[in-house]
Amino acid sequence: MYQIKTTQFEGPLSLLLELFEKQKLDVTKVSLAQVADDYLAHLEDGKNADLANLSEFLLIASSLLLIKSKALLPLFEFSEEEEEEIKDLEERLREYQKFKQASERMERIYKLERVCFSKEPQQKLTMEFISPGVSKDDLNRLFIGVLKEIPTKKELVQEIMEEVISLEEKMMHLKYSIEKRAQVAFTETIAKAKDKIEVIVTFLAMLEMIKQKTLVVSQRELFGEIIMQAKHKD
Amino acid sequence: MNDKCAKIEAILFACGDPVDKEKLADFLKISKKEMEAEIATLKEFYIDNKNGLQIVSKGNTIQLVSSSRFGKFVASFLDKNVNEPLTNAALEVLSIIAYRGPITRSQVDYIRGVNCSFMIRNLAIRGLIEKVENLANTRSYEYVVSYDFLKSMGIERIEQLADYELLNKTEIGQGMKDSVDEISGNKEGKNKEAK
Amino acid sequence: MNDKCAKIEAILFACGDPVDKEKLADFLKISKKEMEAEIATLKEFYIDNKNGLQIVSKGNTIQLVSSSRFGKFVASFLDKNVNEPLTNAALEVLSIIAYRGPITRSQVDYIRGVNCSFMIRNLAIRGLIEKVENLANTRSYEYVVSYDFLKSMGIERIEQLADYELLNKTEIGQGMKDSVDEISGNKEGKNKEAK
Repeated sequence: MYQIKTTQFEGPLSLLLELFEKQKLDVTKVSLAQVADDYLAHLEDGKNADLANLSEFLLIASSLLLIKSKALLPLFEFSEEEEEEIKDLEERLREYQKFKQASERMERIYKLERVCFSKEPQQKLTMEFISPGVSKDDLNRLFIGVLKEIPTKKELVQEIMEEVISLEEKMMHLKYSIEKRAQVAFTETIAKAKDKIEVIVTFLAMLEMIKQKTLVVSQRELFGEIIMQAKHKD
Repeated sequence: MNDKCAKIEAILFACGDPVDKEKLADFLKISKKEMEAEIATLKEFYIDNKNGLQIVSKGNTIQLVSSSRFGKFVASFLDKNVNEPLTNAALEVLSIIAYRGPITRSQVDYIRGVNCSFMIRNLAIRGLIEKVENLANTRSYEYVVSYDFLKSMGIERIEQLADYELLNKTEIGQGMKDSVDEISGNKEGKNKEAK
Repeated sequence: MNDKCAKIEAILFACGDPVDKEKLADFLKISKKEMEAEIATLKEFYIDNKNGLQIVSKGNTIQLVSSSRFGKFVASFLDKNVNEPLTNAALEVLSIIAYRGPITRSQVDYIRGVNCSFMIRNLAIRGLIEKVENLANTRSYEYVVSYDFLKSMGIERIEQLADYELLNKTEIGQGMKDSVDEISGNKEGKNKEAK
């Protein structure tokens, strides 16, 4: 099975693109539906749930889920906004693909080491002393300014890692809820969600628990409320 | 070689660093257009005579450098390590900045679908890209590739990259700005809560 | 220009300083006699083509320099451009070297997050900073501010800079490194914290 490298640099687009390339598919709406399963499988895999870029992975997962639902339900119509979202994903993938290919070409040239050198400064070039006209205080202010510009560890970590919502955590949460009460509606579990990403994680957690057979769901009508119940092993 | 070309050659040689074309034109008391013509003549001279030198240009500046034909040869004489390996991720970021620069960090992030701040910082420290002021928004920066990038690729100007025209154009239009805002908006929201 | 001449031109250009003829001949795998012939050819080439460059021989060395015909002309261009006021970025680099010197070039790059070799060179040309041997690594240099610069600010010793003790010791850059480590593999730590 394909493995995502769990470095911060491998994003959802590169994963999707690799899936396309593996199946020798062009980037189209139809083929997006074909790779959606593989993509989601990677996300549901617990190993990948704490990727640094989980939120980016999940945003794209939501578009893929949308496309998949269309493939499963022929009568389902996309809204204008949804159409836009899918079109956007296709465009981004094609765009990223172009740069990925360009970077491969670039690497080949880079490795040729056809390097141009500039002239080393002549040793004699040292000129007479020219005062820069800065005072002691100026210099102090300048250096303090430099220190302030250095990103702190906290800022950098926050920027890169963001707050990772782990799938595992969400599953624990769901398990707790359904054990306490006989039935829980999906909309209740996401009532306090901070953003779209958390909704998606909750949904993925639910899917995962269905797969693990620890939970069953029922839905009376299309787009109706999803009711979750614990599945007890007898 | 005509007198103007020889003067340009002498100045470029003595400076070593990139020289502003306009300053050079002013100093030589010629128009911008004439300046371009002289530069073209000098470039041709080097090619026709198979010299060991060439001219690299970027923005409003030009620099005299050794010919890329002798890259490995000169490197070995100087005992210098050149073109240290780059990871695929670094190469991707570099190619985005090369073809699309000047470009903001969030635009690079958007194209790659991941946060690229570390990569960008590393490339800047290695001197392959540089920060320039964002004309549209003075509080943020944009990135472009550097002279060192052009020299390490052995090209005379950025437009010589394969398919430059094609890749330089943005096809993703409106969707882009909105989603970038959405992503950064989310981040801010999270940061606030984390505090 | 023949290939050997072009190679000699490229090497002399990239070195800038005088180059030992014997070393060059060895490198090109040619005899001393052939070497002299090639040098003569290159000299002639510059004369015949009225280039802006020329070759100067001194003892066993040769050096590529700008043509003496343009001596004053080139000097006046350099004067005009070297005397330009320092950019704010260059002054920042100067403050880093003042408070943290002796410091290597790559440490300066790291603190500023961009490659600073160009600025460091510029500061050295103006006599504001000086190279000193790096005791830890003999292959690289460290930089300190010059005595002339200290005097221009009205002080005698580096310790007389405002808040010197504090600013010389403040831990910097370490945070960066830690976070790089954390992101490049130490994810377990993060998970533990989350639990």
